[in-house]
Amino acid sequence: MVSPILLIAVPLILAFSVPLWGLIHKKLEKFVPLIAFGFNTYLIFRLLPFALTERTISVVIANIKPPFGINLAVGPFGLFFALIIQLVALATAFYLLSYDPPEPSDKFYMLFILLVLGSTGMVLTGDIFNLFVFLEITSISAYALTAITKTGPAAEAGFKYLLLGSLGSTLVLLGIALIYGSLGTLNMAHIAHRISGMDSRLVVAAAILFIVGFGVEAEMLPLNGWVPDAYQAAPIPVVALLSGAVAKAGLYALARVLYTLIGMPNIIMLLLTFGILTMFAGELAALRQNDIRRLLAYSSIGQMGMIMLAFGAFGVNSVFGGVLQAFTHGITKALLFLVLGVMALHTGGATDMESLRGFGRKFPYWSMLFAVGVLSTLGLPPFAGFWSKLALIIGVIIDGHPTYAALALIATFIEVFYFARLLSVIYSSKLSPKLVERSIRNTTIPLLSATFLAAIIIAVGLYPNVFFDLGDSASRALLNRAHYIFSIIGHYLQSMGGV
Amino acid sequence: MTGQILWAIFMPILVIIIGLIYMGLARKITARIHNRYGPPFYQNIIDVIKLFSKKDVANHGVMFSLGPVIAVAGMVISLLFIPIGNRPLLSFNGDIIVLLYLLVIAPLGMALGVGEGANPNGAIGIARALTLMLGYEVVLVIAAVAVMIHAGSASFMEIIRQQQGGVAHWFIWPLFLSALATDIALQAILGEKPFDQPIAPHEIASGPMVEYGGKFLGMLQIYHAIAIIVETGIFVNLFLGGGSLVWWFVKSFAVFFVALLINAVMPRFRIGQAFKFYWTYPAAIGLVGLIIVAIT
Amino acid sequence: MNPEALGKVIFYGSSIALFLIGLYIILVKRNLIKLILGLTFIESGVNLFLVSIGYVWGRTAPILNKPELMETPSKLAVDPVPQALVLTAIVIGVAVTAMALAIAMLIYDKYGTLNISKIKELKW
Amino acid sequence: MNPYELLAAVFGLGAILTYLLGHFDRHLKTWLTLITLALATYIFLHLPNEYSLESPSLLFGIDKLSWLFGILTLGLGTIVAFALLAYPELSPNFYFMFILNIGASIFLLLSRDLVAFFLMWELMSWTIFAMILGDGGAERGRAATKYLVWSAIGAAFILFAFAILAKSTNSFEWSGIVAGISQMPSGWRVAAIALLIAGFAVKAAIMPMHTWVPDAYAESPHPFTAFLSGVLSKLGIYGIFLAFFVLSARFELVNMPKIFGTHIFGYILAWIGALTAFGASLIAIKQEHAKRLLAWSSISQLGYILFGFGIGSAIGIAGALFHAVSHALFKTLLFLILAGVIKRTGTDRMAELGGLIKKMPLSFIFAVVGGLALAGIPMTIGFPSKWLIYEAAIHQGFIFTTVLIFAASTAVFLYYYRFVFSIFLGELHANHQDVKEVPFPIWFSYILISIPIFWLGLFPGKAMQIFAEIAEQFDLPAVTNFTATTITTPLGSFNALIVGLVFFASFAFGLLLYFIGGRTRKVHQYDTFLAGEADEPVKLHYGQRFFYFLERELKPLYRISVEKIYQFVAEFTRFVADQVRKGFFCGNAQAYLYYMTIFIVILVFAIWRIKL
Repeated sequence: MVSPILLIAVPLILAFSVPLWGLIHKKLEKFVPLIAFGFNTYLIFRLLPFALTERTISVVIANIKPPFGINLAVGPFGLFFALIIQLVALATAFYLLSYDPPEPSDKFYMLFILLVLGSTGMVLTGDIFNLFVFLEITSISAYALTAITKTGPAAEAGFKYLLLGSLGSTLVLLGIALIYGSLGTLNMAHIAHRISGMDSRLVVAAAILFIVGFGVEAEMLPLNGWVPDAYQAAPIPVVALLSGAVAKAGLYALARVLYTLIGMPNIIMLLLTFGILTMFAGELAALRQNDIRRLLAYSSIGQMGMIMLAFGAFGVNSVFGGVLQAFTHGITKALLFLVLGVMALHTGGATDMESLRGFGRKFPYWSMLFAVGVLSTLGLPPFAGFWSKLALIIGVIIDGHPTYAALALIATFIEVFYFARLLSVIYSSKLSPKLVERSIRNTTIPLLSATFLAAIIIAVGLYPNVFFDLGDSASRALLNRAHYIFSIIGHYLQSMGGV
Repeated sequence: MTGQILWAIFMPILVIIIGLIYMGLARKITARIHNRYGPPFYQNIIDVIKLFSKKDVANHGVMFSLGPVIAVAGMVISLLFIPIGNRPLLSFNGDIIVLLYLLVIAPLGMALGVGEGANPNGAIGIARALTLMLGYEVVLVIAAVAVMIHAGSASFMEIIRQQQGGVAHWFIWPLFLSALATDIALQAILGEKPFDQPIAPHEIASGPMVEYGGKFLGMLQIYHAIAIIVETGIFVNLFLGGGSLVWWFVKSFAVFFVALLINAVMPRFRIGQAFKFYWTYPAAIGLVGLIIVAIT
Repeated sequence: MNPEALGKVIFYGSSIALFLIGLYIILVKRNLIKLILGLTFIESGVNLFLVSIGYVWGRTAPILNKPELMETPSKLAVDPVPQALVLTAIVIGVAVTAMALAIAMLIYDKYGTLNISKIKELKW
Repeated sequence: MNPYELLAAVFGLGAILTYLLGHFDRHLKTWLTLITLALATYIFLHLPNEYSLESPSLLFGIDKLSWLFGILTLGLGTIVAFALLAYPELSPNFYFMFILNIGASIFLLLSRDLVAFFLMWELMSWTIFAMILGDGGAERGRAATKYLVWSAIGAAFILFAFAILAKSTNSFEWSGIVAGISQMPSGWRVAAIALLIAGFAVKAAIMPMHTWVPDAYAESPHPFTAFLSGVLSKLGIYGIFLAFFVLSARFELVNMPKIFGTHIFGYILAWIGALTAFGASLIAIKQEHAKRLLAWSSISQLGYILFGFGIGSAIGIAGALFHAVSHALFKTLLFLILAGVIKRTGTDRMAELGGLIKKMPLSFIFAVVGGLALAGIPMTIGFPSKWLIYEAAIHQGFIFTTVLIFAASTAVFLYYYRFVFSIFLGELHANHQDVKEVPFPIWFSYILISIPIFWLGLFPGKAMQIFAEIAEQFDLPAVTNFTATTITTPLGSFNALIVGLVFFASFAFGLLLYFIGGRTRKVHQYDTFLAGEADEPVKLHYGQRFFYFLERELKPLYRISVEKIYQFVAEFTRFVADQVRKGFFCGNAQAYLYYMTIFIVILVFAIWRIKL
């Protein structure tokens, strides 16, 4: 088996080598993310067969076995999220080839790689403090990337994001402090093993701090004020990553912490309520939104709420639906944003509905890609979104929460409404005067990258088997807490004499 | 079998003649009520012969000429499905509901013909007729459903059979309200005042008939003659127990006579009022009758 | 009250105080710089808390420069992990603060104000 | 290769090839569509009984009911596709969606488990959206949006019910659900069936889920509207049949109170159906656009079918299925005729048409044929189906609903006459002096549809045989007392062939009278009798507000509108949406910090509340 450490190490080295590449030739810089993520994707695909086995292995760093030292806990659940992040990152990195990066470009690419690296680290680490460090790597690069265009709105969005994000991660640190203070360990499996012996008030306090801290990244309801602003002001590739990587990593952390570390069903089920509220807030806010970027941001909030709902139902069926939905949402939103980026090239940067009216008449292939994304988001076949939404709703009902499933379905009516309106605007026969015949840049590369994402969506929609298997083992792995503990620190527990 | 076929050929001619005589009598009776002298009772037969012998009739097109043909054909086929004087011809092959639908063929054919005539008066007449139809058909159906439920059958022969054995067995007694409602509906079906809005000579120049002259008008007269017999005949069969040939026509004329009396003394409703009238009072009467039947 | 408990009270008390001061600042003050200061306060509070968890009264720093320490470190030295954590956290905090200040400068450049309630170009 | 896979491959490849090659030649795409459909029909007729796909585990199979609806879909789909030969201007996208839509419909009918059913249902639903959206005017966008939202609502109901069924019976296969449903708690069972029916009612255009229909029909591509109304609405009916008879009738909804021998569930359905039929036909009367008129007429006729299902007796089921078939045929025909008229004149506003009988006699003849079937005149397929429903209703004692249904079918005459008069009769509009007859593909498709309309109208027994087999297959009561031409019910009997023959005899009698009379003289259309009011011919087409006096009287009824409730809900949602958007995402970063603080407090309280 290839070592999963390379997933973090190689991009890290490449990230800081970007300026060196730039010294050789300025144009070489933009290939670095592609190399890094291409390599990572290759690694992930090498690791995928392993993800189907439901086993979690610990990858020991510096030869100190867990629970001591720092380790990676590579399990099906983490790998599934790593897969989402890598696919989005790869498509986005490819998209970057024809993208004019904001200056300084070397910093842009470096931060870009660091962002993906941080989120990959978050989903692979087995150490809670490392989780915090990777969270900070992710979020600091995200703040910087949001504000990197140095315009007023970008700075504003970056600052909002920073304010909420850094406060959130400080709370995470506080939670870690509480746990370490009581248990004296930072290894997640070890914490999970011993948490039942901890003062339950402190556990609850830690749980609250984690929910709030990771909730910021996972776009949970009252903590998501930054989302629409950041999505609106950040450069398009960054936005694709915000929804495809950062939000997913935050969600992973939330699920991992609540399911594996805390493991209290009542606290997990709070996610049902927050999920529904997040969903309604996102969909309602999107209903009357005219700027498509903001609209997609709100829709992203809604979708994340739906996934949270699935994670809150605390059952293997609903979590199965949740991870599938996380996958399709990541890929689909990335596709939508990448296509939207190209659309904006044809309107001089405007992304409001009126400027894009009739885009479909002039650019049928681009709008087809966009429509694929929209239809997949709406959960329509033969796209990936159909299977995930179906699995999610049925899963939540089978796991005993029909009321929440009904509420989620009601929220999707709103979603259908604004997306249908969006499609009818894009396919309108009236043309917006802002539309230009040819974009200022060649769009072949974005086209390939968007086609890549759309192809994933359609392929998964037509042939969902592998997807189901991956989601199945991922959801089982998440719920099988004892197995996780045993596979990481089993040898240690055996040596201590108690299992 | 041969007898039936002969009767099938002879009966429509008989009915046409009797119907025309009914129309002549109607003119006479109305005139007497109005204190006029009136034409002789055979006047309408003469009129039809006259109309058929007219040369050079204005023709607006194929559908225009087919209209009266279908009208007559539709009425004849309805006639064949009604047992007249205990002589069922085709009644075994269709029941009341079939008849209700066969009855529509004639007006529909005529309406299509009138349409091609392209005279707005004709179209308005048809629109009025259809509106009126929406009004009275509901009443008629309420009554007919009551009869069908009471008799447990939709077949005319079965309904007549159950009414055999004297006046006391007639359905008009147990189903008095339904019979009353049907009779009110009959006023419009026959096109008598106060429900003659589709014709309304003073407003829309005889409405549907406005473009038709000569033999077309003659055919429409024949159509009307058969219609009177068919429509009163339905009432006779449903409520008055059918009867032998002579009795059947006597009963049918009695029904027609009642309609004539009302016609002679009434002005004309506005079409909207007529429609509203049917959907309120007769419908209510019929519904009460229907509920009584359904409960008992 | 023995000095150990008193020490804990002082450490925990001041970390909570720092946290609450920071919270007060970020909720009440409008100036971006002050908000950043508030964030720093909160961070310092959390860091202090983290460090005080690992501190054991009367023990020495976990630097193994003396023979007796080498033999039984767990008896004489404080827990080294929180200190390592705090070091990392402080570095991260510095990075965040630097980033925040940079963005605040940018905002002042573009908007001409540091009042957070006036920086609302992106909304709805 | 398994025939099922082959069928899927034919549809898939057909759609893609049509899309790709459709860009090269204007007519190629239609021919490719026709070839695809012909191949599909051939395979469909030779399908084996069962087929299961391993993973995703989907189960398919064919039975008599799917066969019936499948034949309708493929047959009418092919006919509509043939008419499409006259519409080379439609984009390849449309053809792509059209083939996909038919494919999804066929596999929907073939599906034997919930996932496959829902998959095909959704595919079928959104391809309709794509076709309505089509070339995208503002109105089309609005109609398509409305359609998609309603379709999502329906799909949500269906999905929810499916999930409940799957959870309770632990099976995703129809057979497993049918076997396990009797063990379900009765509350959930009734809820699931009610939800399913409500969900399917959206596609079947049953009130109060009908509001998308007039808009969607009015805005969809004209030949496609025929398919949408004729066939796709029947898929909703198919779903209702499954939900109501296959799932619920098996255990007779055991403990439900009965009214007139029908359990209350059926009684409610019958009332909904009757009110739909009645209300929609009254609304159809006052439409000014022919497409909307036919759309409301469709809603009304679909109400009949639901009414028949609600009666639930052998005659009722047979009548409802018969009416599904006959409505599919005649409404496809009428919409195709309208499509031809719009193609030649460019409008469906009835006041602007008129007198087209002179220019398009063939269209007129078939409009009459379709109208006769719509009105239910004997000799056409429309009569036996309606007749069976009436007989069933009276026999079961559904007295009030019967009256409503009769009123609805009387209203058919009103709006049908208005349709045919305003378009084909009356005066020819000056703009339409040079209008030509519709092109060959369109009028040939009229003929193709008219054949079964008359054939089954004269020999209803042929269809009754199929319905009896369907009833037998699902253990439902079946009508067995019929021959090829005669149907007998406890109330009465009806011999279709005799009626037809006698009509021709009577018609001969009428013609005889015609020939007895003198010669006729062809006159110009303006040569009309105007009571001396005008010196020269007045051009006047009585086309607008045809039944205005009736509308005036019906105003109190028209005021009852479920749409008002929906509009209120929409307004309210918009209001809340704005509040959320402007109130919550207010743009002030400090407010977000407040939210976070409050959130922590709420969390503390929430966790305090729940017992750990």
